[in-house]
Amino acid sequence: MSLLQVEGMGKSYNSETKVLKDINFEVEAGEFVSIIGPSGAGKSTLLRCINQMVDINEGRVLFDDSDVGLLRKKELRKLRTEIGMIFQHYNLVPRLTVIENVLHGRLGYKTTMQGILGQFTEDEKERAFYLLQKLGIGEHAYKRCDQLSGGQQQRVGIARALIQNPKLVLCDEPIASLDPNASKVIMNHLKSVASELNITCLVNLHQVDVAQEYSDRIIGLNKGEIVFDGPTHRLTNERIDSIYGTETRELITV
Amino acid sequence: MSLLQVEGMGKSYNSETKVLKDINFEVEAGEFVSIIGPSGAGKSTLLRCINQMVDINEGRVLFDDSDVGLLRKKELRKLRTEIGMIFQHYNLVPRLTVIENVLHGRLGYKTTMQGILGQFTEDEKERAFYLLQKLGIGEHAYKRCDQLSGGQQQRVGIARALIQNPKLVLCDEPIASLDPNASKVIMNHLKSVASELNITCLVNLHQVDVAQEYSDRIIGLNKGEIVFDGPTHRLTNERIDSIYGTETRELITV
Amino acid sequence: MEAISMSTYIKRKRDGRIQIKSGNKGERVIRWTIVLFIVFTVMAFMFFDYGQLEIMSAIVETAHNLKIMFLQPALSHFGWGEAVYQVGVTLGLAVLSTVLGAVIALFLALMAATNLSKEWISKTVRILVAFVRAVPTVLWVLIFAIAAGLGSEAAVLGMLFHSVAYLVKAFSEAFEEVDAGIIEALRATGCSWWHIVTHAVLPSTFTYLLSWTFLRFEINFSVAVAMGAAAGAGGIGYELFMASGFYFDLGEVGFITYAILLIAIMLELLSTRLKNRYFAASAVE
Amino acid sequence: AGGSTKPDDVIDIVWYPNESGSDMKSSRDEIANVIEESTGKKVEHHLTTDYAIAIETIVNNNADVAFMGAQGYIEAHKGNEAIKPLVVPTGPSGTLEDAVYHSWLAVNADAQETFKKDGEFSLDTIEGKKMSFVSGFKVPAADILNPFTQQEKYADLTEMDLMKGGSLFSKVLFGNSHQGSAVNLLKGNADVAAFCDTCVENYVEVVEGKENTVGAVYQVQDDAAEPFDQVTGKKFTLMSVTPVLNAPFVANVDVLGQEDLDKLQNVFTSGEVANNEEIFVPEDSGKSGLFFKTGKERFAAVKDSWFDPIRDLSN
Amino acid sequence: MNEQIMRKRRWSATIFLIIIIVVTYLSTQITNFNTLHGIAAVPAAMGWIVSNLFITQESLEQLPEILMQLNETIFMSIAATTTAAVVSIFLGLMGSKTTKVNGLLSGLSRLVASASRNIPVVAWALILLLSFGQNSVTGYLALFVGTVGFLTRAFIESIDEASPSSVEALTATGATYFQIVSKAVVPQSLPQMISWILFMIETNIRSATLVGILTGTGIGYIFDLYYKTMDYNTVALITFSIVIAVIIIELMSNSIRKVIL
Ligand SMILES: Nc1ncnc2c1ncn2[C@@H]1O[C@H](COP(=O)(O)OP(=O)(O)OP(=O)(O)O)[C@@H](O)[C@H]1O
Ligand SMILES: Nc1ncnc2c1ncn2[C@@H]1O[C@H](COP(=O)(O)OP(=O)(O)OP(=O)(O)O)[C@@H](O)[C@H]1O
Ligand SMILES: [Mg+2]
Ligand SMILES: [Mg+2]
Ligand SMILES: O=P([O-])([O-])[O-]
Repeated sequence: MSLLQVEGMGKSYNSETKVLKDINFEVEAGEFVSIIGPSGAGKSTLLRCINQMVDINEGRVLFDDSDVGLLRKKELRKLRTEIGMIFQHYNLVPRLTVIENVLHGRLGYKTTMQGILGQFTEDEKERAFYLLQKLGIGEHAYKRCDQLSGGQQQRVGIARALIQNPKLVLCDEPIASLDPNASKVIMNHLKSVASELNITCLVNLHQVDVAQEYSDRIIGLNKGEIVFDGPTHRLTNERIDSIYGTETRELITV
Repeated sequence: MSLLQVEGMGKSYNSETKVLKDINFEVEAGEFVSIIGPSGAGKSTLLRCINQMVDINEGRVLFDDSDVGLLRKKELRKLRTEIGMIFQHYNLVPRLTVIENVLHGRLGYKTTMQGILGQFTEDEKERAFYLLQKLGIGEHAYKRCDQLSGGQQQRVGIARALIQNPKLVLCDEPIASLDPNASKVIMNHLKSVASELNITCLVNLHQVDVAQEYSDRIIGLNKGEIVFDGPTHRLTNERIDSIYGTETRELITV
Repeated sequence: MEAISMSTYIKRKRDGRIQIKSGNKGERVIRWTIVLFIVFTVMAFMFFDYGQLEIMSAIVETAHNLKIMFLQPALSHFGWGEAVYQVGVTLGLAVLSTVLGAVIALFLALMAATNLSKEWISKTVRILVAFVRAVPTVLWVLIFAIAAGLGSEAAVLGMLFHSVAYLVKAFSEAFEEVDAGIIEALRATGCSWWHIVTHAVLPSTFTYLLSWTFLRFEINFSVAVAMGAAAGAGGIGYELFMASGFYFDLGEVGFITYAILLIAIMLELLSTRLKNRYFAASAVE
Repeated sequence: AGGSTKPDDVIDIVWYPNESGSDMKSSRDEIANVIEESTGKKVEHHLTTDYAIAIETIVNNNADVAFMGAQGYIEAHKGNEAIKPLVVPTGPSGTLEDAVYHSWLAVNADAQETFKKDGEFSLDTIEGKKMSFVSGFKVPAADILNPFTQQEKYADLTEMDLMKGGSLFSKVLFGNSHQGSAVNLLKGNADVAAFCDTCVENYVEVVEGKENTVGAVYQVQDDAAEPFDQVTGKKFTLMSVTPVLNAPFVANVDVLGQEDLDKLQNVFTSGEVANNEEIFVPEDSGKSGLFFKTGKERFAAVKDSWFDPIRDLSN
Repeated sequence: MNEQIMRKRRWSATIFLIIIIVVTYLSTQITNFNTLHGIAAVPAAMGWIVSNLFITQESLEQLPEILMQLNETIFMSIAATTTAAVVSIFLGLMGSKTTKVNGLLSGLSRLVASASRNIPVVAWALILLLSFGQNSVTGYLALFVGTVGFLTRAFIESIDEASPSSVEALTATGATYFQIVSKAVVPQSLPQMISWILFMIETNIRSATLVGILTGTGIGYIFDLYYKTMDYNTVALITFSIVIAVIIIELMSNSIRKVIL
């Protein structure tokens, strides 16, 4: 059985335009899948529908065989602990330390009171340090997040997602705000996460070449519809054209 | 006689460090001169000393044979109308229209009252439109400046300087905030201004390659001293090293 | 001339002269607002009931009074100890209404912030707060003075009303400025609402909340003076009222004014110091 | 403080603005001593800037005892049956017979002729003048309204119209206290002022005519305390004198409790208090205080019905 | 070592909290604040308000008079604010870093602003009452003085915010001081300034009520009058009129702000 199944999913924010139309795909455990497509195609919306950050209008999403659309509040929180999320702008709390931000990933496992008082176990703290170490930013654990570079902040974001012990990580353009060097570091980390910890990764990307370099499989989205879905090597230049519209390729692959 | 003569100029903002030391050079009418040098070398200060935006401490600056250091308030305003200035951050008044910003260049020719009431002649306004047209932004004349892209704003800045009918234009890193495309447009405009209208240009630049491409002559500044002054073709790699310090060249010329 | 034929973009006014203003809505509104200000001001001066006021002699007398006040300040109806005590009372009133106000406002502001609350709750709180804010503080205090009786309780409650209304507005705006992405990120980890508030919203806005609260404390000090004078809430304001309204003792008015000025300026300096020292980072952000 | 209607171990006393000045401090403190000794409870003073607050405070069970005007007592009793008169200071006779003070309408002595018609003071002349009252609450309305409401022009004149000015008076000022009202007159801010004899007797002396009669001229003493120190030597004449029942101490039975009320009534009416020179200050001592001793003044207990004459007046 | 930083932070937070609690406790002592009574007073007061503060037919008869006085108060607030704004613009220009002429004038303008702001408006009202008497001008002046202080500070901030870079650019074209002010500084800070003026008008209407109580003018005077005669129905009507007026003005200012900022 696949880890994630999306069946006939449709989504619209307002009655006029449908942002997503009849989306169908499955993702196996441990896969590294990239989603590419022009701006406004619906990539971010697609990710947010999976962990129900926005409600879907049609079809359904099955995660680990349970229909996420039917979950009640508590179950939904439980589901979200199993799905990590990584953002373009890292979305860390800037005034808090790195370690505090990482531990936010454990809040989903806590009661309200435990969470408010910030009662984290020693195990959790050790695990947080272990992850920071592994991501190469252990030395910054007590720095405030706004004192870190973008690449370092994104690694904090990854640590926050990983400490959730997720089965799936959703990454919404994780490297769009980073310079080429930092991008490389982040993508390598994501890749090794996927293979070492056997965590499934679903990554929105703007850079076709990066997607091609790192992913097992690529999904191409255009105007809310899947126009390509297949292993990376089958993504030919013509297919890229069809995803982005003919003229634009040069610009994008630069 | 040269248009601009700088003789033994020295400048310090505080008693500890001298920002400029014994600067000597001359600029002929119609020349296009670039000043390059590392950050903090004193490039901006040098330009500001020429039109007395900051006072000089030693030596003197002769513009059109008059010593700018000796000018009284009114004469100084007169001098400044003859020297246009273009800034890295354009320094436009964001809430006003493009055409209003351009006309600010005429304020130096007005009495205080005329200026406050905004009494510009029809000739002046037509000239402003002519310049905007020439710089390719005539259609934006009635837009507010904060609605323009960086490259467009810089062209407004150029128009404001040109409407002064200056003999000399001082440009302080005019392209440092622009993308490569816009930079090219701006530099081309400056170059054509210099040649077509026979206006002298003195341009601070960070990009050595741009300086080499556009200028007749380059002045290299390091720690407040002139370490190179000669025609562009004589600026060898060794000389660039001596301006910026050895290690850094690779980074800079990228 | 070449320029004219080229410039298809030139707009002309009715008299054929070239227009340079954009003539957009904002500009027109600004112009009309200023015109209205002027018209209303002129009307106000025309409508004033000047009574039998003789401006010149009144000005001379004011100057004379100010001279006595500021050059011969003295205490005649109470001593230094009492003066310090009364200032203390006024400060106490300000502290109580500020601290209680901040605590209550914190909860209400969480309800009022559109990014943290349901729309109807937020709207209800906002309308309530707008109403409370519209009633002048002195009316609240006077109403409470009657309803709750004399004593600090009435004054504090009356001042509290306004403090809460003011701080709810300030706090909820601070909350709304919290990066939506941060809230989304925490929501995505499975956090509950209280987790988001305590781990993302409060840490991000804490210094703002503090500096707003301190600002309100400054305001409440002068409100407390006013309530002492106009609503019998006690403290240095009451002494000021007695000195000027009952004894007509200018020297004492002067002394009390100095005392108030001193405290107010100290508070202002303190708040600037606090801001620069501890909240500098927040300002940069 | 109160809030609930159960007796507690603090006795709150409310004072009118007139009695809130520091020159009455010794009297206030002495009264507190007397109360503390007899009941064993602590006393808290509440000074006010406002008549309405003082009245409402005791009405709403937020104070035990108040010293208020007769009119104020009537309002308070109307608002809350539990407000009972405690004692009233007597007149010089030592009985309730002359337990009155006088509400005056006064004008500056220099200007008195403008207020006379055919050689007699006439209220008709105050039309269009600048008037100073004590507060909106203390208007000698009945006295002033009577002569005017008979005229057609002023048939609908109400108490409120008097206070707002513009109708009968060109302007109305409020002194906030009797002292303030008198000073308004003496400083020339008002042409006519209403205030009472007992509240200003610390500061003025009669120089012409008989005390408390129309036409009597008073002069501010040279050593008068504030606020009269700015107007020393100034003179005013009385154009109307109306006797008013003396101001009572009143108590809220619900808050104070009947037991303490009885105790207070006993101690107040005792000879000890009558001879207490901080409370009944000997007139020639030059000191100021709540009450003056010119004869056998003392406190006497009164019943609610004693105030009926005033009730009749305002109806 | 890093653990220590965290611990230190927690410590200073605790100390901060303790200070607040101690100061609050001291305040309850010095002001004789009885917390229980305070809490009990709220429902009691609400009960009183509900049973006394309502508008009756009879009180509605006073409406024309109330509106007239309200009118006077609103006009007084506007006049005080706008005239104060004119003075504040000059003080603001002198006080701002971007446009200051010299340090002495700048310091002077900040001093004037600080003194007039920090002496509470009641103090001004009481002081002016002594010589100007019970008169609209007294109220006007009291509001004027306080407003000058506040607006000067606000204007200094608005002018400081206006970017100094365009001032530099205009200086480089040879423009004079007043040309620079009118062409570079005013256009950038005017919307902010108008927003502050609107804010101050609202605030002043509320303060005018207070000042009116003390100086016997406008809506505050008439409020005081009915309050003192314990005519609570009319008091309710007056309060309600003030609320409506303030809310209307607030809504108007907000919509103006929305367009110009
Ligand atoms: N919260 C929202 N409310 C209304 N419309 C939205 C919302 N979020 C996104 N949209 C619209 O949905 C469409 C798809 O947006 P989405 O952010 O999913 O695109 P995207 O592929 O992620 O684009 P980008 O590459 O720019 O991030 C866009 O037209 C966008 O305007
Ligand atoms: N207004 C000032 N007051 C004091 N020191 C200044 C001032 N402006 C510049 N300096 C100092 O003078 C030195 C030279 O500055 P300048 O801005 O001229 O350098 P630059 O070559 O233009 O550098 P950059 O490339 O970064 O613009 C620097 O050390 C700077 O810190
Ligand atoms: Mg997106
Ligand atoms: Mg520079
Ligand atoms: O004390 P009075 O009741 O006369 O004001």
